[in-house]
Formats: sequence, structure tokens, C-alpha cells
Amino acid sequence: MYHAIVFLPLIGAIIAGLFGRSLGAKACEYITSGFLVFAAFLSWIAFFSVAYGDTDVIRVPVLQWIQSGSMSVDWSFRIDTLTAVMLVVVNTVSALVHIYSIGYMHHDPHRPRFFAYLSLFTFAMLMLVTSDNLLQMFFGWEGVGLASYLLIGFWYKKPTATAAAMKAFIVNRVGDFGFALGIFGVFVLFGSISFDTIFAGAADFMPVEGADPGMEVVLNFLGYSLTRADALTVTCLLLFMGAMGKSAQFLLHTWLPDAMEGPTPVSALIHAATMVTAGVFLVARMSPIFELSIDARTVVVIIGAITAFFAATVGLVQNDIKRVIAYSTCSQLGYMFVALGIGAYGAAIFHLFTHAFFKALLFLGAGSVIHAVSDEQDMRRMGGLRIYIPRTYWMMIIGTVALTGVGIPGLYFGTAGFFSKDAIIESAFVAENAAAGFAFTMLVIAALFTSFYSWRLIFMTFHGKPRASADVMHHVHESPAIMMVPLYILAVGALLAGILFHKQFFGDYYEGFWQGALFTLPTNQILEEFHHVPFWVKLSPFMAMLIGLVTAWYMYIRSPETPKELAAQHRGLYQFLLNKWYFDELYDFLFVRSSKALGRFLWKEGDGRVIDGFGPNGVAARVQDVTGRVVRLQSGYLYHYAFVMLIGVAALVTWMMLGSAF
Amino acid sequence: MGLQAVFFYLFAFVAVASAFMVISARNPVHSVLFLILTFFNSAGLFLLTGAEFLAMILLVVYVGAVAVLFLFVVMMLDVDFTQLRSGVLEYAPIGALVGLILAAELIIVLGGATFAPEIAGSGAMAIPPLTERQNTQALGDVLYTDFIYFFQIAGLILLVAMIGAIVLTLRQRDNVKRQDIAAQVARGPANSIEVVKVKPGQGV
Amino acid sequence: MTDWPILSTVTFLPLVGALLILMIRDDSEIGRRNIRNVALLATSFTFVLSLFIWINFDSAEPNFQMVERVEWLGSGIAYHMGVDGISMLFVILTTFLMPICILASWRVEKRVKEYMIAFLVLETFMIGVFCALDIVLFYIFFEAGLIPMFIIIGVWGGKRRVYASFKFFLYTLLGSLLMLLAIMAMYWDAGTTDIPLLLNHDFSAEMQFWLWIAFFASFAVKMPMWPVHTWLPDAHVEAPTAGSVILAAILLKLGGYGFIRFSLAMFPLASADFAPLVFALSVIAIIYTSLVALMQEDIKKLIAYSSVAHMGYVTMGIFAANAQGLQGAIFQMLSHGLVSGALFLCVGVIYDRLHTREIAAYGGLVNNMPKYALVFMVFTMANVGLPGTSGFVGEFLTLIGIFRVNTWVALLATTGVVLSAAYALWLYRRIIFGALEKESLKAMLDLSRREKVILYPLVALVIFFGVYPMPILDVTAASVENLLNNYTAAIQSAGDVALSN
Amino acid sequence: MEIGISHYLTVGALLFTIGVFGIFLNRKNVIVILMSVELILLAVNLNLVAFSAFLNDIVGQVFALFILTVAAAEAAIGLAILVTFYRNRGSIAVEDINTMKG
Amino acid sequence: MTAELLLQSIQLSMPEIILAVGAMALLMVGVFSGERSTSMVTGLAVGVLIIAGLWLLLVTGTGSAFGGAFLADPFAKFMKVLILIGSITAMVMSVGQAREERINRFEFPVLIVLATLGMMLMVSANSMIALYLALELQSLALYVVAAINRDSVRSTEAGLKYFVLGALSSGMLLYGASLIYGFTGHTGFQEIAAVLAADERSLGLVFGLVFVLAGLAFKISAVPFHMWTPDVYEGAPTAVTAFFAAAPKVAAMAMLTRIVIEAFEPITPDWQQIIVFVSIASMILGAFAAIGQRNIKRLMAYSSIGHMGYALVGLAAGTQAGVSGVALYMLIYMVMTLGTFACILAMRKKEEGNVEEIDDLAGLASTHPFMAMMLTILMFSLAGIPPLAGFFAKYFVFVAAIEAELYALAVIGVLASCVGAYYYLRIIKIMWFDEATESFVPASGELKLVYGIAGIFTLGYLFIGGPIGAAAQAAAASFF
Repeated sequence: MYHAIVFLPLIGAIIAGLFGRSLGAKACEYITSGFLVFAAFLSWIAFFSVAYGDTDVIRVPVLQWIQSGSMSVDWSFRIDTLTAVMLVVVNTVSALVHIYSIGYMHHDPHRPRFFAYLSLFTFAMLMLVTSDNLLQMFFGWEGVGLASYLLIGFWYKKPTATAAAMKAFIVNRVGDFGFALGIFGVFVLFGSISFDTIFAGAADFMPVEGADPGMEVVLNFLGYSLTRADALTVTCLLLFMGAMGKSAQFLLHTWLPDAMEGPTPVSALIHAATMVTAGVFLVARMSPIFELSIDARTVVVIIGAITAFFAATVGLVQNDIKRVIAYSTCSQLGYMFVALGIGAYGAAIFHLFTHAFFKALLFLGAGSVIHAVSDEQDMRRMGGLRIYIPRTYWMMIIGTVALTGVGIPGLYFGTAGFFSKDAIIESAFVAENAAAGFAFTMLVIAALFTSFYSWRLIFMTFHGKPRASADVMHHVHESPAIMMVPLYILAVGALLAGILFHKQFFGDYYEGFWQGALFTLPTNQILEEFHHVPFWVKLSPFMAMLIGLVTAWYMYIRSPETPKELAAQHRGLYQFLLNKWYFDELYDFLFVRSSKALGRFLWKEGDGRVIDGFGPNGVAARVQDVTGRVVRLQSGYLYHYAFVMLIGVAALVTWMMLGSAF
Repeated sequence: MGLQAVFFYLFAFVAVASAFMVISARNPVHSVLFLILTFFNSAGLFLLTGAEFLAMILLVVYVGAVAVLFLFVVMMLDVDFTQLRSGVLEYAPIGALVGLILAAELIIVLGGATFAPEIAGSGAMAIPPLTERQNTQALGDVLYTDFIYFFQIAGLILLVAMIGAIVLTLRQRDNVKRQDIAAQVARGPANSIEVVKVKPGQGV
Repeated sequence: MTDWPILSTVTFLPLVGALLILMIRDDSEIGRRNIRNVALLATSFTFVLSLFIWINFDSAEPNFQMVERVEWLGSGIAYHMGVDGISMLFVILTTFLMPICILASWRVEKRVKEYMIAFLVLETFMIGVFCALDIVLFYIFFEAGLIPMFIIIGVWGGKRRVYASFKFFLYTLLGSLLMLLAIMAMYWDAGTTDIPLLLNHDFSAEMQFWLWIAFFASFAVKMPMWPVHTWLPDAHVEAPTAGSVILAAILLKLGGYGFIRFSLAMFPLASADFAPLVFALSVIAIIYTSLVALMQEDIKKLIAYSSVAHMGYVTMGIFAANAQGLQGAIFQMLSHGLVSGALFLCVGVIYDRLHTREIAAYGGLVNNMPKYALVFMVFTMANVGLPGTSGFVGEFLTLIGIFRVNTWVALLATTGVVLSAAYALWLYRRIIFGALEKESLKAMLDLSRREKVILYPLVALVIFFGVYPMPILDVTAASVENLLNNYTAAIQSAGDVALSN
Repeated sequence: MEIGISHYLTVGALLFTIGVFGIFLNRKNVIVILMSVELILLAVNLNLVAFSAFLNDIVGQVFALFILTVAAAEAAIGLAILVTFYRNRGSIAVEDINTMKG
Repeated sequence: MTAELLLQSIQLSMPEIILAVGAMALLMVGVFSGERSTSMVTGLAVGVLIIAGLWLLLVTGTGSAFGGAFLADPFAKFMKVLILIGSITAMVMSVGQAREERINRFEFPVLIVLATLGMMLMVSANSMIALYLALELQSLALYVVAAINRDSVRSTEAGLKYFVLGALSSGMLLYGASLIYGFTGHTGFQEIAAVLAADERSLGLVFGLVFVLAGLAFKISAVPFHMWTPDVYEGAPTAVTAFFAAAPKVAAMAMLTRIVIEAFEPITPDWQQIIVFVSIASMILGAFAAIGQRNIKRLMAYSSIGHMGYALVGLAAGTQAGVSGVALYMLIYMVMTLGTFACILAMRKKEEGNVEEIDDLAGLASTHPFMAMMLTILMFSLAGIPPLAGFFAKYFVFVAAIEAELYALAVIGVLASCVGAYYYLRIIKIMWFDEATESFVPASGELKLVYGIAGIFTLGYLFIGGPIGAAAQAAAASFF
């Protein structure tokens, strides 16, 4: 069964990719989507059998991969609850996106390729979540990167798309750089990179009460001799760097908004629901060692909090409908990392789970909107669409409600986001992490901003007067059923996932559900404590949500001039936000331009002038000089020749005489 | 200072001085004449060491043949010597320096060389006392016996010299009439007389 | 079968092919076709035969196998051939790539006869290098390869072919001459030129120092390592497609092979002492040449620079002197052989059509050459080191190997992961992506049948070995382990001596 | 002061040096160069004769005798070549003998 | 000398006697049958050389003759065979060119035979006097041969330069010989060695050594006594140059080897320094100066200077391996040189006749593939690239140098050979990479034969190197 889950998408991808031209687009669509639906179905079965069954971990060996010296890595699946959750998320969203794409990509001439990429992505993602060792995870990790690269650059004629694709891949690679080093570190510390060994070995690193923390040097890193604890911290941070890249965390986030150049279903699948959450998955998967390093987790919290806040601020002023959602994704990922950092792994995964539903819903809805307005993405040229595409409108509302976390504080009733996000905010309040207070503040503010920009999106798009050209408005139409059905399904998830599963993910059934897939120290009581936060804490996200909603309503429905005035008044701030804190410019200057300049310098000056100049070319020139001189010596005159002979003899005689004298 | 020393210094000085004149004289004819003078004085030095035959050979062969050959060639080539001497000796100072160094080294080492006393007079092929055998006879004794091999090679060398000189200088000019006795003798009426019939009144 | 001198057969079979071609006097089109066919047959047959080497190979045996030995030139020089886990795969790589190169040169019309002869002779020399078990014999093969390569670059090369061929020849010659001196010194010290015996000979520490430097001079140039790499871009750029393939895929590997076989195995103490130097140069190579590659405007030059960077991983892995590093290095070399060779073939495909290597001349090829774009993508990704392609395994293993030894080096070398993505993808983007605007490109056709035959097997192999590298790792394991055992034993005993003093 | 072997060797050395010196000092006339060569050979002969007397060994004189023979042959060849060259070139100035150089 | 000893001496020197008598007979044949007899005399001369060679190989034993002045040992035999092969080949090659270059004279083959005789005597010379006389016999013949095209300015200039400098060098050699005689009291090599071994060396003797070595270095054209070489090579008719580059070098090297290894063995450190110096200077100069050449004969002159430097590397080692390396080097060098000169002789254009510029070879690979192939092989071999014979030549001398711990010499040697490779490559480049210009007229059969054999030998040394190496070692064993 697990083979089928993982490999069906691959087979679909191969069929569509290699034989797409002969099979025809329709066949490819049906084959890949069919496989995916089947795989999704199997995933749910797996989910229930694993998460609700007794077996804690299932291991499915596939093939030996690398065996070198003491290192042994196999291709094999590790199915535990964490994996099962991910399987469900990935396959469900993927199946829905496949189906949705049949409609969305209807006019595209390269549909087989598109579906091949989608399935390939799904395969890679599945490899990632089912991996039994870090290397296989790395395979999936890079595989999704590749698929993302291919999908972002799907419309290869658009220079912006191909540039964005490249950017995504390279920025991800920066993260992978850390991830790879982290893997090496793990290998050196634990002697293996398979999870079982790592988790078993992690016990050795557990600080024992009262015992000497251990000054034994286990890792020499960059000239520092690291003790066990420090080594673990370093390793965790390196791994986290990988997570930052993939999950578009602060500093490595720049690729995600640009990735919106890809087709919208791609954004839904990859850049909202699945791939970007790989970082979260990684940290959760590696919870046995992250749990041991409080320093590393503090960093995680800080980064997560900053990301949540930062992305939300940028989201406030964006005009591209997909970019708003993208920043929102980024921000939500920050939430998840905060949860991971404070030790609330369950909450993080739960947010991941719910986020997949509502964010995919939002994206697909946005896609539906874009589809309706003839591929227009700028919200300033939309407005008033509510009447034309009511079903999409409602779906978007559901998504927004879920995202902003509408629910009744104190009661266990609300949308999916309400359960997962509020849990994170509350946990942050009670956590013992050094950065918890900071995180809490940031998250609340971010919640406010989230509410604001989400509603701003809704209001700008669907309310008010139509700002699109008449021609466009003339063509506005509701999407076909094949696109709407996935929306409905996701909407159900977005509404109900919270209520249905919160107890399992971080509530009362925690132990039975996870069965050890997430590791927490006995001292980590966060799951227990967050239930007992003060009421104002429970209320704060709700209030933030409300304030956001009201402000958005005021600014975009009530008095639409206000935003412009505000922007004019705070021009600097506005530009700062609009330009995403100038990160692209900064990076362009720091890395792109400088490395190009450096490359050119090394090429022209280093290789050309110095190495070749003093090396081969220089030597050749000197040889020519010497030759010229030697040849001139050969003057053709007898007396010169005789003279040279005489000098030779005289020199030799003198030499022998001196040699004998001394 | 005995008589031998007086003569040694006389011969030696004149030999060296005229040798120097050989290379520095403006006129090559003078050079050849100085060369002859050098040979004469060297022959004197040879005599002082008891190499009588060689001294004579030097005079007979060198002065009589080689030097005269030089003189002959110098005259024959009839070069405008005054024109040739114009020009500056740019490298002469350095050359002189190197030459002097070399000479100094040689003189220091050879002039001041200490020979192992036991080597003196311990020749492998002793020169018989003059009273017993004259120098010429002594040479003759070994030259055709012990040194027959060298003698033969020397002969070959002279052969090569002869061939070489002929190859390089002997020319058969095409437009020069030569007497061919065989042709003259072989000439008979058959191929030298032609009978021509002349028609009357027309002439030849 | 056991007594059959299979190594010699495989080595000299191409030469027989060359002689056959020499016999073909016909200069017409038919004659040329015959020449091509003979060359293809000879190389293919060699490849098939060489597979028997793999089949008969005993992976568990760390020592040399299929050994042939005949007394030869006196002074200890013998004709001694054999393979072990380290060298065997290079033989296969060579024989595998040769038919591909011949096929890739199918369109060569200029002096076909000499061309094919040059390639066949080159193949003999290359196989010989990997099989030679006498160090002088090794040297002969090693150096002799310069001759056909010089001719290939010079006669069938591009505009600056003369400069490139001379640079290539003299650069490598200089390095190898120093090695020759070292070989002589080894003969003097050990009294033999037999590699298995030399492997067991303990050279004094001082001697190792000098010998190591001399060998380094040769192999570093061949590799090539920074800063003696500048011949490579020129040679690659000017060489004809097949020449570039051979150069990148096999000739560069001679350096790495030499490092493993000689520097590391015979001079362990010096290797340990010099490892930091090698690491430094490797890291510089990785970063420096990657940055330089970023700015190239010539496709081949870019790939050439990337080769230098990739070879940086190899040298680093070798001198990490642990199983991962060493096996990674070997794997990386084999993989790079496939990948860089394939990349040059890809360049050749478009070069054949447009006759320019300027990156700027291309763009949007995916529009009319989708198959080509796909194939090129696979190799680009393999070049980037994407997991699942063969490029990854080697890179990963060498990095993990070096991480165990020196984290600074590992850290800096890992940046290559980012940089390689940057230059490779940028190249891909500029050539393949975008709209098809240039008129000259619109007429370009997708892969022909011949090109498919050339490229598809490479695609398959690159992916196969990325997913299942065990065939290679299995073969090399025993020999590498043996080598490392000797290495550590030598280091330890030297340490003991130092302590006892 | 007794006249010993050293005296003769000194004279020989001087003659030798003069001969060598003459070769490159003289650049106007090849014949003088040939004469210089004769001087060198004379120096050698003087050495040999002196050694012969000193060692009381006749071989030295025999050697000198052969040298004289060969020197004569050499002079003949040299002059022959010189004459040939003169015929071609119309000059025996040393400075003119450089159609080939480099 | 008793009749018995004389007879024994005659037996040992029979090949030489054959040559001497043969030369005189040929001279008479030539004189009596006039100018038109050149080709016949040439043929007969080749016959004489071959007979002498066969006699040498098959009949002559080993031993010393003529009171120890003449030595017939394996080393001499090896070298003599080389000399004979060189002479025969040069003579064969000269046939085609004789007519063209107006050296079509019956004295030419006679002089070659006499020169060859001189060389053989050089190789066998075992005393200073024998050495000098043999050397002069060879030199005088060579002076004449260099100028044999007496109507050409260049030929006579070559002869003149060669003569003047050669005379100077023999003067030096003689001066040295006189000193050695004076300081040891002997002219025989063994006797000299015995005295040297017994007594402390004196500086005067070392001076003598320097002068003798200078004189010999001239003959092998080693730096700084090489100055005549380029001019003479260029000026002399090509067939003559081919001869110059081959056999006399072998003879002079053999003589040098014998004198330092045999006579001066007790003062090895002294001559070793000189040889090392001369060797280094030759290798470097040969490498550098050749780069600037456009005339291929001149280039080959520098090339031969360089090669003598490499051969001296083996001699500098002074060991048995070194001497065998030298012997082998001379063999391989001679073959390569003769082959190359055969190619140079084949550079004939319809209009211009023989040409000598390197650029005239342009595109040879497409116009004359076989010749180009052979010349390429020879060039790579001269550059010392394996698997060609030139590599093995270098290998064995350098091994000897390393064994003698002459590291600096070896390092400089390989560096120089890398520089030197450049100009050989340049020739190959011109042949292969450049576009063809006017092509040469087809080469005559004997030239094809010569360069074909040379090329195949060079290429096939791999297969025949074993026995040849053994022979060289046996030759070297005569001294140890």
C-alpha cells in the first residue's frame, strides 16, 4: 500500500512526461489525477490505521541506496503518525489540485508536462515525508525543490517566471547548504543518519539532572571544539537553516512571493499546502534532538516570530492577489516555527494540517478569481466580483475566516485556524523559552495584520465597484465544476478540521495519536499548561482578528480614500513595506551583484591576468625573450664564436681553480 | 745564469714577442713573417731541450712549407688589407681581460706547478742517452715499430688533406682548351677529311 | 576464460581498429562511411568485451585481478596489467564513452580517417593508464594520451585551437615530467617499478615529501586544480565535441586516479601532511571557479569551469582519506565522467546546428526542442548535484568525508552547492527558457535519432546511478578499505616512531 | 736560477694564450686566424717537448712529431677552404662571413 | 712489436683496415673512371661500409691492439655499429641530393668513408695520441665535406667556420693532452688512470682535463662550444648535415665516454662538475634557441645541441647505468635524427628545389600523409613523449642521473625538455593544423625508406627495446 501511495504519482509523472505527446493531454490528466485520487484515498486509510491504530512505526524497505564505510543509507519508508498526517495533507491537497488543474489549465497547450510536474512534485514530497533517514529526506527535499523550480518556470516564455524559478531553486539551495551540513553533523555525532539510530542516540545527549553536563568534545566545528550540548545546538541550527530555506523563513523568504509567477494551482499545492511546510515537518521529525537543544529552539522561535510579523506587515500593502496570500503563507509558517521552537510540536503540525486546507482553498479561490478576470492578478483592477462569481466568493470567505481564526474564545468551537493558531499563540505565552514573550507579542500583532490583509483582499476583490475594464468584466464567469468541487472539499476541511482533530493533534488524545512520533522531554509541559492561560490571552488573538476586520472594512468599504492618504502620509513606511523591506534589493546588491562582480574579477583578473599572465602566457613570453637573446648571441661572426669558446674554457678553468682552492 | 738560461730567455722572449706581432701586425704578410720568426725561436727552444729532430722538422716543414704556403695564399688572394683594418675593436678590452685571466691562471698553475720528483725522468719509453743514440735515430727506432699505428693514421690524414685540397680547389674549366693526346693520336683521315663535290661554276 | 589476457585485449583492440582504418585508402563518401563504421564497431566491441571485466570481477577481492605480467624493457620495467576496484570502473567508463564519442563525431567530414584513428589510439592509451600495474607503463600510457589529444584539439578544434592545444600539451607535459623524475626516484629507492610492490614499499618521510610534490605537480595539472586549471577552459572550448567529452570525462580522471593510486597509497605520510594544502586548493577551486563560471559567455567554457569546481570535490574527498571521502571521490569522478561528457554532447548538439557557443546566441530552445530541453535539464540537474542523479552521491559522500576531517573545508565546499545551482540554472535559463525570438534558432530541429542514441543511455545511467549507486560502491569498497587500512597503518607506525624518538 | 720545466710551460702558456687571443682579436682576416691556430699548436709542441725532456720520455717527442704532421695537413685544408670561400665571396674579411646567423 | 702481435692487432682492427683500403681503392676507381662514376663509387662505398660492418659484427673479437693504443671492446663495437649505420644511411640519402646540390663528386663518398674510419678509430682510441689522430682524420674529412659544395657561399662559409673553430678546439684538446701527458707521464688511458689513482691530483692536470673536455665538447657540439653547429648545419648541403648530425656525434660521445670513464675515473668529481655544467647549458640553450628558428636545419642543429645535453646527463652519472643510457641515447638519437633529415631532404618543390623553411611544411598532413605521420612520430619522439623511443632514451639517462643523486641536473633537464617540446610541437602544428600550400614533389624511394624505417623504429621501440637495452648494457659493462 505504501509503495502505491508513494510511487503512483511517480508513475503518473513518468507516463505524462515521457508519453504525454502520444497519449494526449486528456489521457494524461486523467491518469495522473486518477492515480493521485487513489493515492489520497490510500493515504486516508493509512492515516486512520496508523494514527488510530496500535502500531507506532511501520518501516517499509525499498532498496539499498548508499553504503560507504560506516555509512549506510537505504531507500525505505517510515510510516508513523507524523508521516501519516503529512501523507494525508499532501495527497489530499495534491489530488484536489490535480483535479482543479484540469479545469484551470484547460487552455494551456502543455498540459501533459504540467501534470507530469505536479505528480513528480507529489512523489518527491511523499519521499520527503516518508523518509526513514535524513538523506532520503534530502532527496525529497531537493526533489520538491526541483519540481517547484519546474512549475514556477512552467510558463518558460515569461522571463519573470524563469527568473523566479531560478531564484526559488537557488535560495532553497542556500537553505539546503545548511541542511546538508546538518546531515553531516548528525552523521558525525550519531554515526548514522537513519532516524532510528539518531533517535536512539539522542538519549545519550539528554541532560541528566545533577550530572556533569559533559565537557567531552564530540565535534570540532570551524575551529571550535564543541561539547555534546553545543554540538547538538550547532547541528540543529544547521538543520534549521534548511528548514528556513524551504519554509521561506525570514532572511530566506525572498523566493516565495516571486514563486507566484507559476500557475495558481502550483501556488496552492506547493507554496501553500505542502512544500513550504517541509521545514516544519523537518523540525518536527527531528524533535528528539531539537527538544534537547534549548538554544537552537530559541533561534527557531525568534526566526519564526520575526517571519510571522515581517510577512504580515508586507502583506498589508501588496496589491497582487497571489502575493498577499503568499505573504500570508509565509507569516503562517512563522507561526508554525514558533510552535516548534517552544516545544508545541503538535500545535505546529496541527497548524500545518489546517493551514493546508484553508490556504489551498484561498489559493485555488484566488485562482478561480484570476481565471474569471482573464488572468488579471492585480486587486486594484478587480472589485465587485461578488455578484459575478458568488460561489468563489463564498469559498474565499470561508478560507479567510479560517485563516483569521474565527471562533469563539474559550469554547472549542470555530474554524480550523481558530484552533491551530490560537493554540500557538497561547502556547507561546506559557512557554519557558527565552524568546517566548517576544514571540507572543509578535504573533498577536501578526494576527491583527493577518486579519486586516485577508479582509482587505476580500473587500478589494469582491466588494466595491468593478475596476476592471469593461471588456474583462464582460467575460467574467464562474469557474466550471471541476474547479469548484475541490474548493468545496477544501472548504469543508477549512471549517471542520479544527473541531475534528484538535484533540488528537495537541489535546487529550495526544499520546495515543502521535505514539511517540513527536518527542517531548518530560519537562516539556506546554501541552498541559496552555490550557490554563489567562482569559485575556485567549481573547487576544480574537480581538486582534476583530480589529483587523473592522479596520479593513473601514478602509476599503467605508472610506476607500483612507489607504491612499495613509500611504501618502507615511510614504517612507509605505514604500518600505511595499518593497518588502527592500530585501530583494539588498540581496541583489549583497549576493547577486557582488558575486557577479567577483566572478568577473576572478575571471578576467585572476585567471586572465594573474594566473595566465604569470603562468603559461607569462612563461611563454619570458621564454620568447630568452630565445631572442640567445639567438642574438649567435651573431654569425667567427670571433664571437671563438670568444664564447674562450670564455667557456676560461670560466671552467677558473671554476676548477677556485673549486680546488677552497 | 748559465748560457742555457741566456739562450732560453732570448728565444723565449723573441718567440713570445713575435707571436704577439703575428696577431697584431697590420699587414698579413708581416704576420706570416713574424710567424716564421716565432718558429725559428721555438726551434731554438726545442734545441735547448734536446729535441733536435723536431727542431729541424719545425724549420723544414713549417718554415719551409707551411709558412710559405701561408705567404703564397696571402699574396694570391690579394686582399686590400688597409681597408680591412678599419673598424673598432669593440670587444677587445673584454677579450683582453679574459685572455689575461686565462694566461695568468695557466702561468700560475703551470709555472708554479710542483711535479712529483719521482715522475721526473721516469718516462715509460726512455730517451736513450745522446751518446748512445742520436735523437733522430731514437725517434726512428720507435716511429715505425711501436708507433706504426699512429704513423699509418697520420698517412691517412695526409691523404685526406690531399683529397680535400684537390676537391676544393681543383677546377676543370669548361672553356679552356686542353691537349688530348689520345684524341690527337686517334684522329685519322676518315673523320677529319671530308670530300666535297663542288659543282662547277657555283663555288663552295 | 581465466587465462585469456582480457585487459590487454580490451586495451589494444581499439588500436587494431585504428590499424584497420589505416588500411582504408578510399577517400570517397563510402570510404568515410566505412571508416566511421569500423571505428564504431571497434569501440562498441571493446565496450562489450570490457563488460566481461566487470562480470569476472570479484568485488570482495581487494587486490589486483586479471593480472598479466611479461618482462619487457629491462631495468625492472615490465608489462604488467591488472585492475582493482578503484581502476576497473574507469576502464568501463572509458570503453562506454568511446562509442558515444564516435557517434557524436558522425558528422565530422574533415579528415575522418585521421580523426577516428586519433580517437581509437587515445582510447587504447586511456584504458592502458587504468590497467597499468607498472609505474613506467602507467607513465607511458598517461603521457602518450597527450599526442592524440593534441592532434584532436589542433586539427579539429575551433578558432584558437593552436593556442589551446599548445597550452594543453605543454601544461600537462610539464607536470608529468616532474612526476617522471619522481618515478625514477622511486625506482631508485625501491628497486622496482612494479606498482603492487611499490604499494608495499615504505618510502622515508623525506622522500615521500618530495615524491608527493612531484606527483602532485602532474596530477594537479591533470585534474586540474586551482591555480593550474587555466588550460582546461581553453582546451575544452576549442576541442571538437567528442574531444571535449573525452577530455572532461576521462582525461581529467587520470589525475584523480593518480592521486588515489599513487599519492595517497604510496606516500601516506606526505599525503597527511599535505592534505591541508589540497583542501585549501580544492575549496578555492570550488568557490573560485564556480564564481568564474557564473560569468562565462561561452557554453563550453562555463561547463569547463564547472568541471574544475567538481574536481575540487574529488581532490578534497581523496585527501579526506576516509571511506566516504574516497568512495565519494571515485563516484564523483565516474559520475562527472557521465555528466560532463553528456553536457558537452548537449552543447555539441546545438553547436552542430548553429555553429556558435555563445550563450547569448541561444534562448527559448524548449519551444522547438523539447526533448533536448528535457535531456539537458537532467544533466544540468546532475551537474548541480540534485539527489536522485549520480552527481549527488559523489558530492554528498565527499562532503561528508571531508566534514569528518575538517569542518571549515566542508562548510566552504558546501557553498559550491549553491554556486553550482546558480551558474548551471542560469545557463539553462539563458539557453533553453524564454521565447524563441531569434530567427536563426527557429529552424533548429529536435534531437535526431543518432543524438537520441547517444544521449538517452546517458540519461538512464545518470539517474540509475543516482538512485542505485551500489554497483559502483560495491565494487570499490574492498579496494578502498584495503587502501585506507594501509594508509592508517602507515600513519600510525610513523606516529609510533615519532613517539619512540 | 735553473731553467726548469716551468719556464717552458710558461712560454707555452703565453703562446697558447696569444694564439687564442688572436682568433677573436682579429676580425679582418681569416688567414691570421689560421696563423693563430698554428701558434696554439706550437705552444702544444713546446709543452710536449719540454715534458718529454723532463720525463725523459720519447713519447712526447713522437706526439709532437705527429702534431706537426697533422698541423701541416690542417693548414693545407684550411687554406683550401679559405681559397674556395674567397672565390665565392671575393673577401676573406671575418666580418663578411656571416650569411648564416641566429 | 712482434709479428704475432701485429697479426693479432690487424685482426682486431680489420673493419678499419677494410675501410682504409676500401677508401683508397674507391679513390682509384673514381680517378680512373672520371666524374661520371659518382653513383658507382657511392654504391661501392656503401658496400665497403657494409662489409666492414658485417666483419665487425660477425668476425671481430675483443681485445687491445697496437700496443694498447687501439681497443676493441663491446662498447666500441656497439658504437661502431651505430656509426656505420649512420654513415651508410647518410650516404644513401645523399644520392638523391647529390645531383641537385652539386656535390656530385666521387670524392664525396671517399671522404665519408675516411671520416667514418676516423670515427671508428676514435671509438677505439685508447691513448691520447690515437685519440688526437683519429679525431683529426675525422675532422679534416668533415671540414672538406662541409665545404664540398664549393660554389655555394653558404657551404664554404660553413666549411670555413667549422674549420677555424675546429682547429681551435683541437688546439685546446692538444694543449690539454700535453698537460695530461706532462703531469702523468703517459698517454695511454689505462696508464693515466693508474697514475691518477696512485697520486694526488694536481691542478695542472685538472686544467689539462678541462682543455681536453673542451675540445671534445666541441665535437659533440655541447654548450659553450656549440657555436659552430647552427651555421654549419644550415650551410652545409643537407645530406652532409644529416651525416654531421648522426655519426660524428656518436663517435665523439663514445670517445668522451671512454676518456672520462676510463682515463679519468679516479678524478670523477672533477670531470663530473664540468659535464654537469656543459650538460645543463646544452639542454637549456638547445631548448631556448631552437624556438626562434625558422630554418628547419638550424632548428635541428639546436635540437642536436639539446640532445647532446641529455646524453651527457647519463654520462654525468658516471655509472654503468649512465653509460648504457648514453649508448642507448645515441642510438635512438641517431635514428630520430636520420629520419628527420630524410624528411628534410624530401622537402623539395618543383620550382624552388629543396626548401628549408619550417613553414614550407604547412599542411603536410593532407598532402603527404605518410611523411607527415612519420615526421610527427619523430618530432614527438625527439620531444621525449612516450611511447616513442625518444622517451626511453631520456628515461634511462635520467634514471642514471637520479641514481647518482644529480637531482638538480634532472630537474633542469626535464624543465628544459618541456620548453624544448614547444618547438617540436610547432613543427607538428604546421604540418597538421595549417592549410596546405604548394606541395612537395614525391620523395625518392630511399628517403621514404629511411624515414619510414626511422619512424617505425621509433614507434616500435616498445617491442624491440628489451634486446637493444640489453646490448647497451653489455656495451657499458666494458668499463665496469
